[in-house]
Amino acid sequence: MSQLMSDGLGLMGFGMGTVFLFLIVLIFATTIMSKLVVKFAPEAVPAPAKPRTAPSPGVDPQLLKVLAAAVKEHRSRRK
Amino acid sequence: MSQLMSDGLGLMGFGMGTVFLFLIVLIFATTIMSKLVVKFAPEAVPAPAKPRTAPSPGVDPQLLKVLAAAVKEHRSRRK
Amino acid sequence: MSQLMSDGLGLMGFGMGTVFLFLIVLIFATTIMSKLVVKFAPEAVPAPAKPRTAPSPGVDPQLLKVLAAAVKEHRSRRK
Amino acid sequence: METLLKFWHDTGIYAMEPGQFAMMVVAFVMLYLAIRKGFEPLLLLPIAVGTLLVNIPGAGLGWSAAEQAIRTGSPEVVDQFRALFGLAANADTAALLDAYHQAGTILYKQAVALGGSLGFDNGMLYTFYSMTIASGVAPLLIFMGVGAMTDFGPLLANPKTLLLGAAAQFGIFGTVLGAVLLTHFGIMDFSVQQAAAIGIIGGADGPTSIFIASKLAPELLGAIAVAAYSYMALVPMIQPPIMKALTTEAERSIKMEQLRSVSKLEKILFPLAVLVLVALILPSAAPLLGMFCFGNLMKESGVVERLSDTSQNALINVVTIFLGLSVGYKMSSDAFLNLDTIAIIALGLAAFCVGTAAGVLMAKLMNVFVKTPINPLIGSAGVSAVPMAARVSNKVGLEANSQNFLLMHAMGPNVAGVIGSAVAAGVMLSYLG
Amino acid sequence: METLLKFWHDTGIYAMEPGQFAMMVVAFVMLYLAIRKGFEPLLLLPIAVGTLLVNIPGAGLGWSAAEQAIRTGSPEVVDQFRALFGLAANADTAALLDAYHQAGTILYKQAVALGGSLGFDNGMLYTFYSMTIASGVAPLLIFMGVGAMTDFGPLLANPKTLLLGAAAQFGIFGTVLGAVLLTHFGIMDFSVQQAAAIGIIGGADGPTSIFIASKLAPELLGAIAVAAYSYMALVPMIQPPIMKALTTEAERSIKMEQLRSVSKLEKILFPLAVLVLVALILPSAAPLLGMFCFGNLMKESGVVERLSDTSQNALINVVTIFLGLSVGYKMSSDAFLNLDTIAIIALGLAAFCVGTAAGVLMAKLMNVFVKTPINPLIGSAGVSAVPMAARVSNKVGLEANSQNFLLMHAMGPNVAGVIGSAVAAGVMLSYLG
Amino acid sequence: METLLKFWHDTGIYAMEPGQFAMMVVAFVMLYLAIRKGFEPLLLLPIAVGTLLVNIPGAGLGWSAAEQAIRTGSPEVVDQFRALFGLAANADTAALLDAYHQAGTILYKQAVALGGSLGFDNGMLYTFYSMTIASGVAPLLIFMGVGAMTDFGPLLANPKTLLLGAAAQFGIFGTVLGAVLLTHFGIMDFSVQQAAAIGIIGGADGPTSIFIASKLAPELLGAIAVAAYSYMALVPMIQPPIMKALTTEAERSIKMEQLRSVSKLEKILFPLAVLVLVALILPSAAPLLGMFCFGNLMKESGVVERLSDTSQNALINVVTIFLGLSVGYKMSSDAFLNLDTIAIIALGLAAFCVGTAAGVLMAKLMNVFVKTPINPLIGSAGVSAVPMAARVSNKVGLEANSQNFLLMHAMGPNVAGVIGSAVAAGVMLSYLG
Ligand code: NA
Ligand code: NA
Ligand code: NA
Repeated sequence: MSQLMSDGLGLMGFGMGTVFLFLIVLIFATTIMSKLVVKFAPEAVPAPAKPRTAPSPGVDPQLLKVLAAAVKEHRSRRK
Repeated sequence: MSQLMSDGLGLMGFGMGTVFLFLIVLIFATTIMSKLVVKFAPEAVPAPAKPRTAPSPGVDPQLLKVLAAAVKEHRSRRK
Repeated sequence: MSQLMSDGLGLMGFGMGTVFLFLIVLIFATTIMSKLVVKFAPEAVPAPAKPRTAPSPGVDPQLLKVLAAAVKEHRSRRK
Repeated sequence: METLLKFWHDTGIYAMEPGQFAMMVVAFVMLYLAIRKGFEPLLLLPIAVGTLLVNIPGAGLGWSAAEQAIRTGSPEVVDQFRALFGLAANADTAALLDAYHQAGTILYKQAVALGGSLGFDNGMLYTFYSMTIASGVAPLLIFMGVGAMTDFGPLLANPKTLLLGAAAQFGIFGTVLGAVLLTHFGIMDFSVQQAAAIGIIGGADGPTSIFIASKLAPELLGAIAVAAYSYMALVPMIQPPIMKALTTEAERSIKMEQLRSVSKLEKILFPLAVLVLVALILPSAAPLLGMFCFGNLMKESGVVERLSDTSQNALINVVTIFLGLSVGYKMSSDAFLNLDTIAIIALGLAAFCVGTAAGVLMAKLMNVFVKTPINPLIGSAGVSAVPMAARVSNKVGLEANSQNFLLMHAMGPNVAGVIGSAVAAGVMLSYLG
Repeated sequence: METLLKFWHDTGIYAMEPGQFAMMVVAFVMLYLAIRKGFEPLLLLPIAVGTLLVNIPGAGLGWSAAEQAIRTGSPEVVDQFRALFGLAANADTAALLDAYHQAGTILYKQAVALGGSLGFDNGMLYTFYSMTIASGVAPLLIFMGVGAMTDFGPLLANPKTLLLGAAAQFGIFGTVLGAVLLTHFGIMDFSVQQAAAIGIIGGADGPTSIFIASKLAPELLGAIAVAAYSYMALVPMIQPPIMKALTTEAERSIKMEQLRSVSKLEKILFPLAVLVLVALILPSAAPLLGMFCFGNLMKESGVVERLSDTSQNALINVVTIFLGLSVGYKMSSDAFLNLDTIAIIALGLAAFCVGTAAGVLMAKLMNVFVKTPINPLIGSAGVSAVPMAARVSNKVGLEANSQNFLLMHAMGPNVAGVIGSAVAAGVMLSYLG
Repeated sequence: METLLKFWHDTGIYAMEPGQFAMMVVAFVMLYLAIRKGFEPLLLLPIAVGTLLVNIPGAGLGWSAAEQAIRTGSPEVVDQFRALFGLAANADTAALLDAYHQAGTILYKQAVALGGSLGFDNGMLYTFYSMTIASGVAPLLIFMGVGAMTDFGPLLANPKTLLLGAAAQFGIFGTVLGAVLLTHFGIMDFSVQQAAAIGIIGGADGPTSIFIASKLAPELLGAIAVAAYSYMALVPMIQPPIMKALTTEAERSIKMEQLRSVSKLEKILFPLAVLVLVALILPSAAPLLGMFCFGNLMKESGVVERLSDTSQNALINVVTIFLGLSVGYKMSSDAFLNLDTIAIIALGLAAFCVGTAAGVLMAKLMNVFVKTPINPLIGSAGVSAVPMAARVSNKVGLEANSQNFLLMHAMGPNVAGVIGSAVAAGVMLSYLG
């Protein structure tokens, strides 16, 4: 068997082996992870802190903002 | 006549010649192209396929989406 | 006193000196500038020319544009 | 008069070679496919324009400073390249260009540096190629953006579909073997690196293909990229016959139960789990999967929305423009118009077919062992080509059972296929790099 | 005490040279024009800030690593530059800087590399200039974005207006001749390359001017860029008197018929036709027109909207910021405060006037031959300066006939002028590059 | 078998060093803080992922071409490095790496160039670091974006609050002195450059910290960046106790009068005034303050809104992604897991405390002289950390008097602190650079 053929076969065996190894380990890791999450943090997931986006007090009602944003967006597009 | 003068005149003749040559050829090319299009593809132009943007089934009504998008846009701007 | 210590002290004196010098001069500059502005250009500030954004004649009413912009924005996001 | 003659010699009409003309035709075909047929236009349109530009005779958009110097430099300049390449004083331009193209990395870099130091510039597309593809940066950034667009929810709800994404990688390695066999029987002459780069087309992942081709076989990059994106666009035509041939009507009608909902925390932890596995098992996959997981983590963490948005929009768009044009740099006639390209197109098709079949068969094999059966149609989505392949699974499923919505179930193997081919790419870099 | 003295010597008050002070005044004038008068603020504002920054005494934002090393290096460092330039051991800083500025490309690049290898950094604006302008990338990307914003519909509806765009390029070449004549009569001392770079101001196209100046006469780039953008802003003042002087009231009142609607396919094919013509006739225009047509094709194809959007927005904005700052690098007092700048300003104005006149006269000439007459006011739009010049045509037309809307008709020659000056730029690169 | 063994040796499980494992734990802690605790996630999340990636064993994402060559090159390749570093023929990899890491700028650059010319590539994170941080570009662009987001209105309405921003810089220089003292007493071994880089943490300005650390003490950059961003996130915890300890209930209840409205022209002129002062007094602050004022001018001028938008959004986001990942390059275990890091963390905390105290005390001192008293709580905002510190002032003020809204008043010293620490940075560069 030529060097090339053995390289090709080696790459195949090796490659599929690693792909399966990696993804099977990932199945186990994912499954365990999910079980732990479901057990210890059952959708507790508190809305993560958003220090930079905390609304400043006294903002306008929502719809006004929506329209204002759309208008601004629209204007910046027209340039 | 100095080398510089002849260079300048050469560049002028050459440049305007090429500009006119190019744009005149372009007039003919455009005219022929337009005639062929009008003849063989008279505004047939089917809306070109948009494989990536095909709407997924079961989307919300339009206005809701519009507002949602605007709100999201607005929020991302505020950060 | 070691070279390092004197370097450190020098940097401190020098640094705080420059910071205060800079910001104190800035206080004076700002104050004078504000006074001049209030005196000679009391909120005259004409809306600066916007050559590129001059509205083209015959545009649609505002709300329509707002919604159109939001829709477009929304669509481009979905891709 | 002399000037006029020089101008005439400078025009494209005079200077155009047949190969350049043929490549322009190729470019127009790609434009037709991209614009009229909607074949992955985001990549094929820039690639086509890059192909047009690089084949404009005499414009030199694809020449490095060295090639500019060799082709257009004064005799003294050219002499310096003769000296560098150790050629005789009467070596002509063709011989110099030959020596330049054959030069090893070190000599090649010296030549480009010499051209630059003599005041010649790199052509536009050469510059773009160096910055985006040769540096490896552009495919990685696209992978980051793709990561930020990917939802692993369906995969997390049914992790065993990762196996389908693994099986579909047979397309990659089967094709490697095919390329090796073609060489073995003297039909083609591929090195194992070239075979690997061709095989990765079967990964159905454009950026991965370009990344691997740029590392292992840059001389084939143009053909590989075009084949990869074309076949991704052809997935709705290639896959269904194979899927139907390998499954019974009953199998295709298998209804799959609703996926469980997946919590935010699981989605945050998943890219980290992948990263840790990469670190433990396959460090050579770190660039590709690292950027992919980074993008996904930005999305799922929910705390850096503006970064996630940018990587999905402005950044990936900019990179796509440059990546496409840069692929054009590899679309010169001598690199593209040869038997290699035909073999690449044939092998690429084989890769997609084998991958599709392997995915479907793996699903059938899994059904032997699991309690709740899997519809084997979702196996074909394991080739990735997100989200096209999952839509194909859904469509073929609906044909068999009009109440059978497989889309979400197929998204699991679909994104698993992305990970799978990135792992395959890592193996190739580790084995051959 | 010594430290205090050193600090005092480091301050700008102590170190500022009169030329730097004058350039700061120039910067403030530009800021006033940009902010208060709305003179092309997108470019003039960044250019003005770049001018301010590059003239901060001692900050060295415009110094290459070589200049940093020569000015601030230890005696051993400076000795290495003396050796490189072949200067005597007692050559002072001024002599070294002189040798550095006079150095040819090869020696210059060696000097910068030596500075870098000795651990000195390039200044911020020098870095920006190298990356964006010297590399040619920034003007090309802006041209791509402009292409993506351009609508060739009006031109396609009336292709013969391309002639107007051709005629207006007399502004370019007439100015070249003017610069050459000034030199011939010993008033100035321009090379033909410099004359060409000055002439291109008449193209009324900022990125084209910067691209050509960076290739043919980088030493004049600052003045040329400022003149080009200033005159583009002054189009509403420069053009009307010329237009009125060359036309009768009757001509100005000519009403043009409604333009036919143009199909999507024509709009897709047009940039491709231009590209093919570039390939056949003028390969040296390939970078500029290639990127322009690529941008337009992205827009008109309709299948890569996200790429088109990005090239019209995020990408062109980023490039504009860097391009503007980088032009500042060429705004040092010795490069700007001299007779050349005054000549450039005068010639640039002449270029705009000649181009305007040539466009109007060509329209009148065409009216001798064609059946349906053309309003000669749209001829002036051939200088490009999109869309300002078309608006001027419209406005002057309305003054003559308040029912005469020329805007859309003037858009044809307007965009034709962009192609025309890109062709002119290609000729210059081919003839002189 | 051999291949399998090689594969096993290539895996991370086999090759992971304890230090790399520990750094992965550090990365996960940072991710936890960023995602769950909201600690400056825009930077800490990318830094954490960069830390993960750079510590993947064998992946070499943080290796330069030289390190790649030394670690993985053939014996002939390695011999060339032995020759370059003047090492004996039997010097092993560890000795070579040692020589490489100890090399001065010139030798180091030669080594990297040699690696490149031998065909080795720079690792991804090394490339990002070189492009973004080593070049100084990324922090400057972030500063430009921050400038475009900053409103100097409150500061202009009450310019004397600039003094508070000045006083808070005692945090910087006090910490420098602290670091020097630690060395004086033999506890640590910092150079004055390192002491300065550590002190700048007290500026509470991420990009400034990274900029200065990259110039003065790149070996400490990882720890400094992490400390700077962590403490900025901790401002709401660090400051209130100090503020309360230094003020009486009565002082905290001082009500400040409504700020006057500031005209548009004043806002346009302010960044220009700062720029002129930089030019006159402290040219070495020109890069940082120049880009900052440029950003602010783009915003306030109102004529280049699209540039201002891009620099606040797409551009700053792209740069942030790369900057964060690039900081990871400096997060290798030998650079991070040592006493220096602990000292940096302790000194950084001290810097924040001293700065806070100095700001409050300066406000109290000012109250001795001015008619309308200042609420000393706004003094603490002088450390910058915009807008967190101003919110803290507001919150503590509300606790004392529920009708006392200090937010806008605190924004003055808050943005003054940005200018103050940029000035401090300029002094450091001028004094030590
Ligand atoms: Na795949
Ligand atoms: Na023009
Ligand atoms: Na600060």
